Amino acid sequence: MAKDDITKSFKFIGTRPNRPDGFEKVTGRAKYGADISAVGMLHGAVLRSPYAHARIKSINFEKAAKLDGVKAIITRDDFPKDREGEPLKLLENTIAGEIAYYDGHAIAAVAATSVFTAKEALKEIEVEYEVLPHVIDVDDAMKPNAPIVRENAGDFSVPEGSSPNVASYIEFGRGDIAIGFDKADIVKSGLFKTEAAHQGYIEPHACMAQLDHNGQGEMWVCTQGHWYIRQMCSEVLGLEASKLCVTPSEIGGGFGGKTTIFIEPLALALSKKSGGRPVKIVMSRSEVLRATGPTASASMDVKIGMTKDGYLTAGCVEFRMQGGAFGGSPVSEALQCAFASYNMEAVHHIGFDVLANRPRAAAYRAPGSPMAAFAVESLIDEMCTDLNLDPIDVRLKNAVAEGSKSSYGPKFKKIGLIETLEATKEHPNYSIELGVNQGRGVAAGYWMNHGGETSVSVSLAEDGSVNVSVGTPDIGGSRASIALMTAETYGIPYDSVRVNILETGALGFNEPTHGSRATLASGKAVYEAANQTIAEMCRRVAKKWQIDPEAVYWENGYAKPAGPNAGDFSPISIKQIASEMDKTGGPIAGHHEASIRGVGHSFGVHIADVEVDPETGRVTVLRYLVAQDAGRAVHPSYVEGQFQGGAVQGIGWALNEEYVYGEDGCLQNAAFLDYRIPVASDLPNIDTIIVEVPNPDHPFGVRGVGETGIAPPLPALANAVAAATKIRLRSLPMSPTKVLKALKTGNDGC
Amino acid sequence: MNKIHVKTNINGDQVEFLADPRETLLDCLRDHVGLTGSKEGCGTGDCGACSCIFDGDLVSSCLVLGVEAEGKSIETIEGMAGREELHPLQKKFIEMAALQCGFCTPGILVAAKALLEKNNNPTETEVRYWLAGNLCRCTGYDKIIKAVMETAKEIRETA
Amino acid sequence: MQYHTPSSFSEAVNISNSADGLVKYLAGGTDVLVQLKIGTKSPDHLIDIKKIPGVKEIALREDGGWTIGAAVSGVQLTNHSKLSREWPGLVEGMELVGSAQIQSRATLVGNLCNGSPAADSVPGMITAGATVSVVSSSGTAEIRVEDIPVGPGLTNLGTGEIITAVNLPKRNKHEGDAYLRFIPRTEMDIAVVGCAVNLSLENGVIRSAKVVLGAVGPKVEVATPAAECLLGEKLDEDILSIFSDKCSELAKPISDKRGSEEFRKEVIGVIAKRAAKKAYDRALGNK
Amino acid sequence: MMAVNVYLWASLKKFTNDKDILTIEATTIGELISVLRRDFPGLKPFLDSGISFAINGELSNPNSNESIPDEAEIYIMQKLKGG
Repeated sequence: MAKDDITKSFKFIGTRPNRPDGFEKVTGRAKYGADISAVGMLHGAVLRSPYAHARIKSINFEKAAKLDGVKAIITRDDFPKDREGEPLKLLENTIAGEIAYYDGHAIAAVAATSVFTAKEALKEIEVEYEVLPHVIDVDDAMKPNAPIVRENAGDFSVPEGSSPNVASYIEFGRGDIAIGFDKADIVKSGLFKTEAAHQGYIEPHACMAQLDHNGQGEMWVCTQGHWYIRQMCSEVLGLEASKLCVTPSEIGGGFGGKTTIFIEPLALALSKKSGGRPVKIVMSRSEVLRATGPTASASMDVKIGMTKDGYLTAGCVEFRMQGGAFGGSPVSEALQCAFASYNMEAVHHIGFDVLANRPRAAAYRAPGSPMAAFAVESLIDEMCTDLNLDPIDVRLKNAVAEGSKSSYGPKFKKIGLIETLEATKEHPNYSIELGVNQGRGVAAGYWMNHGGETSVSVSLAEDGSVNVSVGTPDIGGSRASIALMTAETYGIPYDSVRVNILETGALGFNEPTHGSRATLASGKAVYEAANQTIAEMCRRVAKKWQIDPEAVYWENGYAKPAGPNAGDFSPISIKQIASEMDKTGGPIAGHHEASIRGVGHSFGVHIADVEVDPETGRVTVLRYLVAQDAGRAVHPSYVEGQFQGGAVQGIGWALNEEYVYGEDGCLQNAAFLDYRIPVASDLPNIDTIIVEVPNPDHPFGVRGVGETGIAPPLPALANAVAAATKIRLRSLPMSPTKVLKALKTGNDGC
Repeated sequence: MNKIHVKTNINGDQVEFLADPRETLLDCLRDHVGLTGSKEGCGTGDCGACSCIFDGDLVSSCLVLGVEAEGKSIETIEGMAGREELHPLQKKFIEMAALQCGFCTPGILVAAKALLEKNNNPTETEVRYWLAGNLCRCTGYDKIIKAVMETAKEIRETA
Repeated sequence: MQYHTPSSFSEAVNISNSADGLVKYLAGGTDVLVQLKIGTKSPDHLIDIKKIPGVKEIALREDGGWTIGAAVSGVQLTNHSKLSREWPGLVEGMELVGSAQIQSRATLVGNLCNGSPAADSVPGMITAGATVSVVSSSGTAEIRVEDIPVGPGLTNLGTGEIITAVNLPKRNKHEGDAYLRFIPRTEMDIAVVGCAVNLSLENGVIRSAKVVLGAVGPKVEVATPAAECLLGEKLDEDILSIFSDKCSELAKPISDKRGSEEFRKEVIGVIAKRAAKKAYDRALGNK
Repeated sequence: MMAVNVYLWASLKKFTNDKDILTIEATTIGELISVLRRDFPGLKPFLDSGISFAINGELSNPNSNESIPDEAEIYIMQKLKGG
């Protein structure tokens, strides 16, 4: 990779042009998941379990099938019986077999000529249940004699004698913990808890599917990754992958929650059973909350040693995370993030992935990192307070840098935590004086970021404009960042680039827009593909000039002779090359397919100022600052947008969002009315600092910015509340009920 | 279920459709009139993604029945831009990156327009409270609020 | 479901009395449509009263009081400057119901008929001494607002009985009301607790008081013993503290997803105290 | 053939004769995985469960054709999920 690219000044990268898809999105023209219809289309609806745990003794849909307009009814019997491993878990979570494992678990589905008929049919389906004992809380699930969620669910990693609800176990570390704690002047420990939070995208899941008896089908779906949808649906239904073509709609938010399947196999199966008619399923908000997402709930023990001048000597954590009935909590990621910001000689991590009668956890922005940050950064803050040390200084003393061995092993390459800490320390927010009942909290956060499988193509149009085709859905402005990188590579105007997001049939496999990878990975691949076309254009110009291809170089949209020795030729523009393309050898296109390497780790530091009403326990966020290393901000506005959006999701998780279950194990707040995501009036402006320590392994220095921002708010707010009230809350959310109780009793919430 | 014939005016056009009385105005706009710019995020009036102007009032079209539209006039996101030019709010939202996924955007634009027509000099707090019924999960609201404030300023300056 | 648009209340009563199955009235629809959507109540007949003349009018009666039509929206109330000046507590209670979008549609009568103990506009109506006009096949009656709710989701109204309007008494000098509620967010939540206070003063001394607590019992509760603490007082900190404790003592809340019993008991006192202060300031004529 | 150090989660020690650092002779990731499978059959479910590699600090999906640089430091971790 040409490193001088990183240090050179850019023409387009770092500017803030209008996004290419802005027009469609402000005029209502953009088509999202539920916005498509087809001739002869049926409407699907899903019957869901009203119990947290129940054996399905019988399903009788005779009456429902007789309703006028009902065209197909499916149950688990309509799916292959021979699935195993992950495909079986996907299938089980899509539609229950013998047992319903959570409130909202799909039992059957109907396709009918109208939504009303489909819903009426659901009421006519008779299901006989035998209610089984359930368990919701992660610590309860690990108690002896807890109800067993699924028999023999533990994998190879689970130590003998563990609770039957432990699905997997992980342990790693280095150094001698005992010696580390001996070196410390203070050692503190604590139990920390977080509740499950939902991704909360405003667009409910929606898809329209069509599948013929010969196994050929099509699907239109709102997803972060349509190849994942294709792969998972094929595996679950036993289809040949290439016979299923999946087109992504515009996507109304995902945050990790739209990287897997829920209703999609049901729509395909309904279509097949109704003779190949297209079937559309749109989830209701309550279905979204009951049966998709959320992330895990966590119970976490942390112990940390610190010298009196603020050096961390040792740390150990035991995280227990509940990821629903099929496992899959992000406990290993949480452990990797726990101490990743700090140089520590001795660290030890233990993690349990625990089953409970809840929906299967889906990825949620930096999965696991927010919980880990809450536990570790809260405890470090307590120690800073005890030792009367500045929390940013302490973090600076321990911060990892290039060459540091990460807490989970591998060495870091060039990273920007120190620069980020320094930037926050200098920001005016850090020195504004606070009033009565107000407090300030600081916290750091980390996400490793991801490259992943990527396939793109770039083609030259006949007028010299450029078409870029990628497979990563644009969830927050990636068309703009990819167009900027393309324009930069060619030296052509930003407006001369069109970025298309293609269906599964048109490109090689692409991982979803997840892991903060779209700009990093698609951008890197587009850079490679564009350079192929530039090389080809130089070859064609060399032929024209009858000189060596190496004697032609590319600059600012022109092929030019490399120097006086190459000959005296006038530069030829991309426009001219394109206009002659049909006579010089045909179309010019480039492709790049790879598992993208060169991921840049991203660190963030947040500062929160809050005021706590001592009489009601309400926490008001007064000021908020996000600083994060972006590597290179390709389109700074959308980088800021990622910082701000992540921060506000974290603020919601910290203050009011939670899954509330009744004694019966059913979710009580499956609506936006009571699943309280922040509204505009809850928030101040979210100030941002984009720190740019370029990623040396990316042509433009990009690191990926999407995820890190959700981790620091949880501890930053807990630290701010502690500063305001002198009371430490170790359990989220810090709802007024919990805060007031803590103020009255000193109870930390755990 | 007997359908009811509804004659109404949408974005200046006379429109007729047959509505099942259980269908919401949102259902009718999307399924009978083909205007899918108004979105359903919750169906229970909690998210604002379906915001429309109904006889001059800002409403959640998921909380209005389609049959109530008889004889009324309705403005949706599709009617916001002029023939040649976007509405100043639409322009500003693009310029200031006040959208990420774009799903809540139509509802927020319709709601913000209703505010600015009533008050072209709102405080930031007024904008935040007015838009409290429009959930956005991507942006943290920051750029949305700034874009509305900036548009209001522009409208005042050109007025 | 059949949809009806009667042009008079007597027609509405007739439709209701001759209909089979569940009958619901539609004004703002902000509760009815939600129930329809989530399937908790599926009416067989929906009677839209908005085509009835006068239902969207706010009228000043000859006796100096107000009559507010059954389909008057929150926005109409807020925009009515004279009414807002006279009954700020009642109007702010209505204004707290939902978003700007909801305000265009939601009505006082709808909020009352939904029967929720957490209804934001109901405490203010009760402290104002409001009544509702109810028509039925046997004629018209005037019923105190506090006599309408009987329990969560339940009212005293029968199928053929329809509220046509809310009536407010004449406002006198040196009177003031206020409504405050507590919610975890700043908007878009159902009240965890709510309290309305209406006071009338004579030389700064409280001569009459009415206090109503919301969301701390099966229905909104008139807190007479709390109101009595205020009589003959000038509302200093000591009295506020006694008043606050009294409200907490009177509250009989439950624990649910929106708040614990303990929290509600504590915070109703805080909110009541703040509401009383605000009402007192208003009665004094302070802004 | 060259020997490289392979670091594993400590909880996998029960499959590797109580060692969490293994010295393996391999020139590609594919060879490395084959050797692990051959010498430590207990690791099979782990290797099949979806893993990723950090080769000299660079994280990536497994690529069996990838050459292992001299004296590389290799960590095998669970495959990353991202939001």
